Amino acid sequence: MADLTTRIGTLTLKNPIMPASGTFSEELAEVFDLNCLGAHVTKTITRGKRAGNPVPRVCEINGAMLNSIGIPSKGAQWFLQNTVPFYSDYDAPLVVSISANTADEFARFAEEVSVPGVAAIEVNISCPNIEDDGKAFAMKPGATADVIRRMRSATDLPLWAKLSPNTGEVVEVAQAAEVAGADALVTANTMLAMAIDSTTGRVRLGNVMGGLSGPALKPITLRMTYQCARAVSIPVIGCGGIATIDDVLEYLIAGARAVQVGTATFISPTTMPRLVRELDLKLAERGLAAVNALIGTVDVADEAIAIAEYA
Amino acid sequence: MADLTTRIGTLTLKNPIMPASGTFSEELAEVFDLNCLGAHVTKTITRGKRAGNPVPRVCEINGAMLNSIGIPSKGAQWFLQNTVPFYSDYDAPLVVSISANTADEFARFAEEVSVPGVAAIEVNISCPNIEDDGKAFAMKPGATADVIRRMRSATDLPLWAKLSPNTGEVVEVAQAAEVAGADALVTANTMLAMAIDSTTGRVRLGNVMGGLSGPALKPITLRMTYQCARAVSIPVIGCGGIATIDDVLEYLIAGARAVQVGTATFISPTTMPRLVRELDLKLAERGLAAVNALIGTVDVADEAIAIAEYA
Amino acid sequence: MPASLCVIPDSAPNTPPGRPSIHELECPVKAHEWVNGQYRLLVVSAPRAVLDCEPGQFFHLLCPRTDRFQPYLRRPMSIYSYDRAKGEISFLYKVAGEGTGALASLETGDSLNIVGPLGQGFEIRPQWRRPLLVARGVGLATLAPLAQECASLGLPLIAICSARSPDLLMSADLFRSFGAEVITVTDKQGNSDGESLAPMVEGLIRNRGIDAFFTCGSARLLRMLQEIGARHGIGGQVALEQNMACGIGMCQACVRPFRRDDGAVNLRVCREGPVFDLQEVL
Amino acid sequence: MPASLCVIPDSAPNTPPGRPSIHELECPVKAHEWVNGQYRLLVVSAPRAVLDCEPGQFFHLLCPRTDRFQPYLRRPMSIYSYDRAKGEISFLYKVAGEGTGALASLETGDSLNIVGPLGQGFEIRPQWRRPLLVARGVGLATLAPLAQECASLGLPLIAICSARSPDLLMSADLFRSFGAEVITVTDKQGNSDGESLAPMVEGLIRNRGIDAFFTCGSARLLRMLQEIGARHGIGGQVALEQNMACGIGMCQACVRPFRRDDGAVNLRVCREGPVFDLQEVL
Ligand SMILES: Cc1cc2nc3c(=O)[nH]c(=O)nc-3n(C[C@H](O)[C@H](O)[C@H](O)COP(=O)(O)OP(=O)(O)OC[C@H]3O[C@@H](n4cnc5c(N)ncnc54)[C@H](O)[C@@H]3O)c2cc1C
Ligand SMILES: Cc1cc2nc3c(=O)[nH]c(=O)nc-3n(C[C@H](O)[C@H](O)[C@H](O)COP(=O)(O)OP(=O)(O)OC[C@H]3O[C@@H](n4cnc5c(N)ncnc54)[C@H](O)[C@@H]3O)c2cc1C
Ligand SMILES: Cc1cc2nc3c(=O)[nH]c(=O)nc-3n(C[C@H](O)[C@H](O)[C@H](O)COP(=O)(O)O)c2cc1C
Ligand SMILES: Cc1cc2nc3c(=O)[nH]c(=O)nc-3n(C[C@H](O)[C@H](O)[C@H](O)COP(=O)(O)O)c2cc1C
Ligand code: FES
Ligand code: FES
Repeated sequence: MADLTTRIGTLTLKNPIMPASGTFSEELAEVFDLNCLGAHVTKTITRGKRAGNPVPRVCEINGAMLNSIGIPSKGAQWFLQNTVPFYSDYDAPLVVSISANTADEFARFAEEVSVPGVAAIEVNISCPNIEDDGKAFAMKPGATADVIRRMRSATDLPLWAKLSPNTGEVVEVAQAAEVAGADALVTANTMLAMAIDSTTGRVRLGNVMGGLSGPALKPITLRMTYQCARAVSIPVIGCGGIATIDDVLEYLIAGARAVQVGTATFISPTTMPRLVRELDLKLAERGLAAVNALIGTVDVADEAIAIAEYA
Repeated sequence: MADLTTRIGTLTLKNPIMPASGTFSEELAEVFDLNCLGAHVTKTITRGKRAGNPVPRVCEINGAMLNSIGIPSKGAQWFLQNTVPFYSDYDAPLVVSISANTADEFARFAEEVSVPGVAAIEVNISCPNIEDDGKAFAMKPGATADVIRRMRSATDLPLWAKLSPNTGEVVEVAQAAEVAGADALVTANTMLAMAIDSTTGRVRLGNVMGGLSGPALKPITLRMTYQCARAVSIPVIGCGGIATIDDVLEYLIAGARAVQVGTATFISPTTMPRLVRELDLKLAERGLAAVNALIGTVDVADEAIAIAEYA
Repeated sequence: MPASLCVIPDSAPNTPPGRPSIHELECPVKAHEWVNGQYRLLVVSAPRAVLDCEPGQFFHLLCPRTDRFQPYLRRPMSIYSYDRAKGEISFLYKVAGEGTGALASLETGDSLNIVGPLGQGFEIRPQWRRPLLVARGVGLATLAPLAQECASLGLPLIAICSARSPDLLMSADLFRSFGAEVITVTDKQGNSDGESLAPMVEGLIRNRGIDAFFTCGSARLLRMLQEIGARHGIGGQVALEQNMACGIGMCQACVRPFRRDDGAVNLRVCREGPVFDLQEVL
Repeated sequence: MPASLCVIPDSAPNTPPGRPSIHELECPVKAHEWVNGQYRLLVVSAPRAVLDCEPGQFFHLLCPRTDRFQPYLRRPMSIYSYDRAKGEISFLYKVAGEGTGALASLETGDSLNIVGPLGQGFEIRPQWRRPLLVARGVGLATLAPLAQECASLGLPLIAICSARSPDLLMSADLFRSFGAEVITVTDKQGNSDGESLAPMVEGLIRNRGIDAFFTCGSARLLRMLQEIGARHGIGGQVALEQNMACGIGMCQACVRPFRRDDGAVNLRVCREGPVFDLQEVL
């Protein structure tokens, strides 16, 4: 058994596999023992109750998924009274993903969810559904820094900033989050996209636009993970299109210290425990004693760019 | 036979199907008669000679393609002496895609290629390979406006600004291009992405990062097309992942006045003539007399967002 | 949809950690046949664990990818029948699009990945002694195991089976084999519309003492039964459909609005459903 | 790669508009068999138009998508043999990854979409009277039709066939059937390395008057033949490989650097190649 532990700031995870926000909930405990995961990440919650977006909320397109679920939320009270107790039966750390409309609200909400049983806060500044035309805090370094800075002074819990692939300033946003006090980055949320039914002419999501996830997203978020891991010194958690053990390895090699599995859990609810098992096997196969030995080992040296050998 | 003509500013195209820059060249004349196309769009050229990027220049990933070809170019002279005469045998208008390092160079180069036989200039301000970390003029409204404005005063030819999906300011960039004098927009170029070989740990492109194209790009660029078509009054030309007639219809419905076919031509070199044929059939099938009747007809009304019927 | 709708009801999952009740399994295909020009019957071998299921529940099927069809998400399919002795479960499905098109390519001996059983099945309340089943199209598949359940409970059963045309009335015979009295109506014969059916249902209430409705497959029939039920104080249940992603309750894709004491509430068809109280459907 | 490399040579396409010479076609699979544990022989029916091809040219194959393999780009494959009388063309390929894995699922009667013929084939210059073919691995497929061509030109032919192990020497018999004298070497037998082969080639030059080299399949053998050829003033050709996208010359994916009068130049393997002058390869 290889050493699968990975450190995300002050937290040590027993393995680098965890769910992505919005693709995981208590119900998955009916499929497998949730204790096998490196961490538990909740669906993004807001302070008050929210209904979410109109249906249809999902569609599939070319081997990928679009969603415009929005952030339906049962609010802070429900979270504190039901979600926290539920996950306290497990030793995997609980990460609560939160969203708010202003930096101030983010800070106040962070304070409210900083309770025993919550190990870290994932700051969803990247949900493309919540604001007009996909604009979110994570689009701009300034807005990102603002949110993180205020939250930093409102809670002692580790803050994970969830970035967006929709910005043209990934590296600047990542650095702004680091400077403002984020303990880790998650790269990344969904990419703003759209689908139309060519027969009816109708948009295929109730909210018109929605977020692209699944394998089609991987080349984009893997690139972001690589860019961010080079640009900051806080841990980066890779997310986007992870379904196979090769995907996990690629993110680790690109520099991620852990990964989040999203849509793949919809396709196969047993994906995460399978990945934990396969990661162990792969490390053994390669004679590596620890997952750490893989992280950030990407080879961009001249060998890679030489003329392809053809022997 | 339906009326397939479409107007892009002062140009009337005999049909809305044309190639995307970099996925088309004289050699395709050996597969089919290039006269069947709405326009001919060249690979981006630079003024001087350029070698392009190291190999491997392409790889495939999850049903999509990554490329880091770069802009290998035989320079302005070769274009004027060989490319222009070659295409002058055809009546489809020739669109030359150009790139340069500064707004000034763009303007001077535009002047140089404004010769008889060239019908329009596509301004490639969006190639993610040419500059560091995918930064390009089309990332920012200001830089975009600057390039287009200077070119506008250097040539009378129609200017098509090719936008990038890598910016978080799509709409602002589109509007800046319009205000600065662009005659049309092309949405869009490739998305910056990356692939790693999980076995060797090597990057799979010589240039480390490259552009994502093919079906996986469609939901993103279709969204951009929709956003831009609503935000500007100049024509928008859709581009990204088009391979089937349904793809063409979706872009037209989203508001595109024409479309460009890129990677699909690699998968099936006869894609474009097939799409022209099928477009005619589809219009007939729907009792539409002209392609114009489809453009911008996207239905985002309440019917689409009502509860899904289940009868 | 009003923003005041609370998204999911305040219910926690009902299985304690450590006792998985939802399974992801590879199941060999035992048989796969065309029932008519549109519907296919798919029978797979399944272990006992997933056969602890109920009429009205469903499985989430991973359709294969073929050269022609490239489905991505799973497809929900009602249990058409299950047989614990034979260790098999079957689905009756309409070949509709990408996913079911791909499903149709499965051959005996191929493997099908299924997740389930999922959702809440039908509940035949003790006071319901004379149920009427009203099924249309795909609903004929969903209500089939309920007919069997009624039979095993010794309840006299009347089923109205509706379809576009007579050849699409595929499970009418199955209903009959469970002792149901079957009334078939079709668009082709012109007797499947509300105006024809409402008097028929009223008649059955009057003459045959119908005291519960179970329906699936038509919004139109649902509205009609809601209306008649409300007037006569007759309760019942309906199996609903909605586009799904996870099928397990995680993603909130499959919500629909329902009437509850405190107003409207969004419920997940995959989790709180697919079977709901007839009158709660908005 | 130095930035001064000019990307593509100043050559215009050589077919006038209106006379397509590259075809995209659906071809029925006539036969598809394992030749050994790694290689398969795929025979398809093809119309006369595409049979106007030459040894060394290739086709670009659209591999089917299966539940397991989802290739996207086409895969280049040398012509292994073509028969105008029978109207067929065949490919000998190694099952390597995604694309060839998917290709291997084709069954007789299935359809394969091919694009071609593509690229420049071998040219047997008049002064080349005693050619030596040196093939390794996949190169055995590429050189097979050249052996046939030599036979039809009445040229005496010697072929060195190299492979990892004896069972992978699949086209040695085919070479023999064209009258070639075949020398087989394998890694397993320990006689396939440069140190063993160089003296052998030198001997063949001395004793058998070899005056041209044709090679494919190994960078190591290419370097050896370049060196020996340069020393003895012996010319020749090599068929190269490179990752491709379009296969037609449009995308510039498949470039490699070559020595030309004015320095180094990037040439497209799919267009100016895949067959190149032995000494021009950098
Ligand atoms: C709980 C439940 C039970 C069902 N039981 C059956 C059954 O026993 N027999 C049967 O024939 N059909 C049944 N359906 C409907 C079946 O799921 C759809 O026909 C099927 O998903 C269509 O997939 P497709 O890819 O072939 O069609 P497409 O139209 O290509 O599907 C596109 C997308 O829409 C979704 N979708 C399309 N129609 C429906 C629908 N009616 N409900 C939910 N999602 C839909 C698909 O899942 C897919 O994600 C059931 C649906 C639900 C929700
Ligand atoms: C002109 C030419 C002729 C060829 N003729 C033959 C032949 O007759 N028989 C044979 O077995 N093989 C031949 N090859 C090699 C063959 O194309 C590759 O083995 C095949 O593309 C591998 O695809 P894959 O998906 O199975 O492997 P993967 O490794 O999964 O391929 C991944 C990607 O790399 C590309 N690739 C991998 N290996 C090569 C290679 N050697 N050359 C070019 N691209 C490659 C693939 O096309 C694909 O895009 C030829 C290659 C070229 C360029
Ligand atoms: C249905 C759905 C709901 C999601 N909800 C949230 C959310 O509430 N908060 C969030 O930060 N990300 C949310 N995401 C994004 C995922 O956490 C993840 O970043 C994204 O899906 C990419 O990963 P994947 O390709 O593995 O799914 C959601 C994704 C999906 C598909
Ligand atoms: C191999 C390759 C080369 C390209 N070269 C250029 C280029 O030179 N200039 C440009 O503006 N776009 C270039 N593009 C982008 C395409 O024009 C197009 O915008 C993109 O591929 C999306 O369309 P598609 O999905 O249909 O390929 C290139 C794309 C590919 C795949
Ligand atoms: S389908 Fe995911 S909650 Fe119902
Ligand atoms: S593969 Fe496109 S130019 Fe050779």
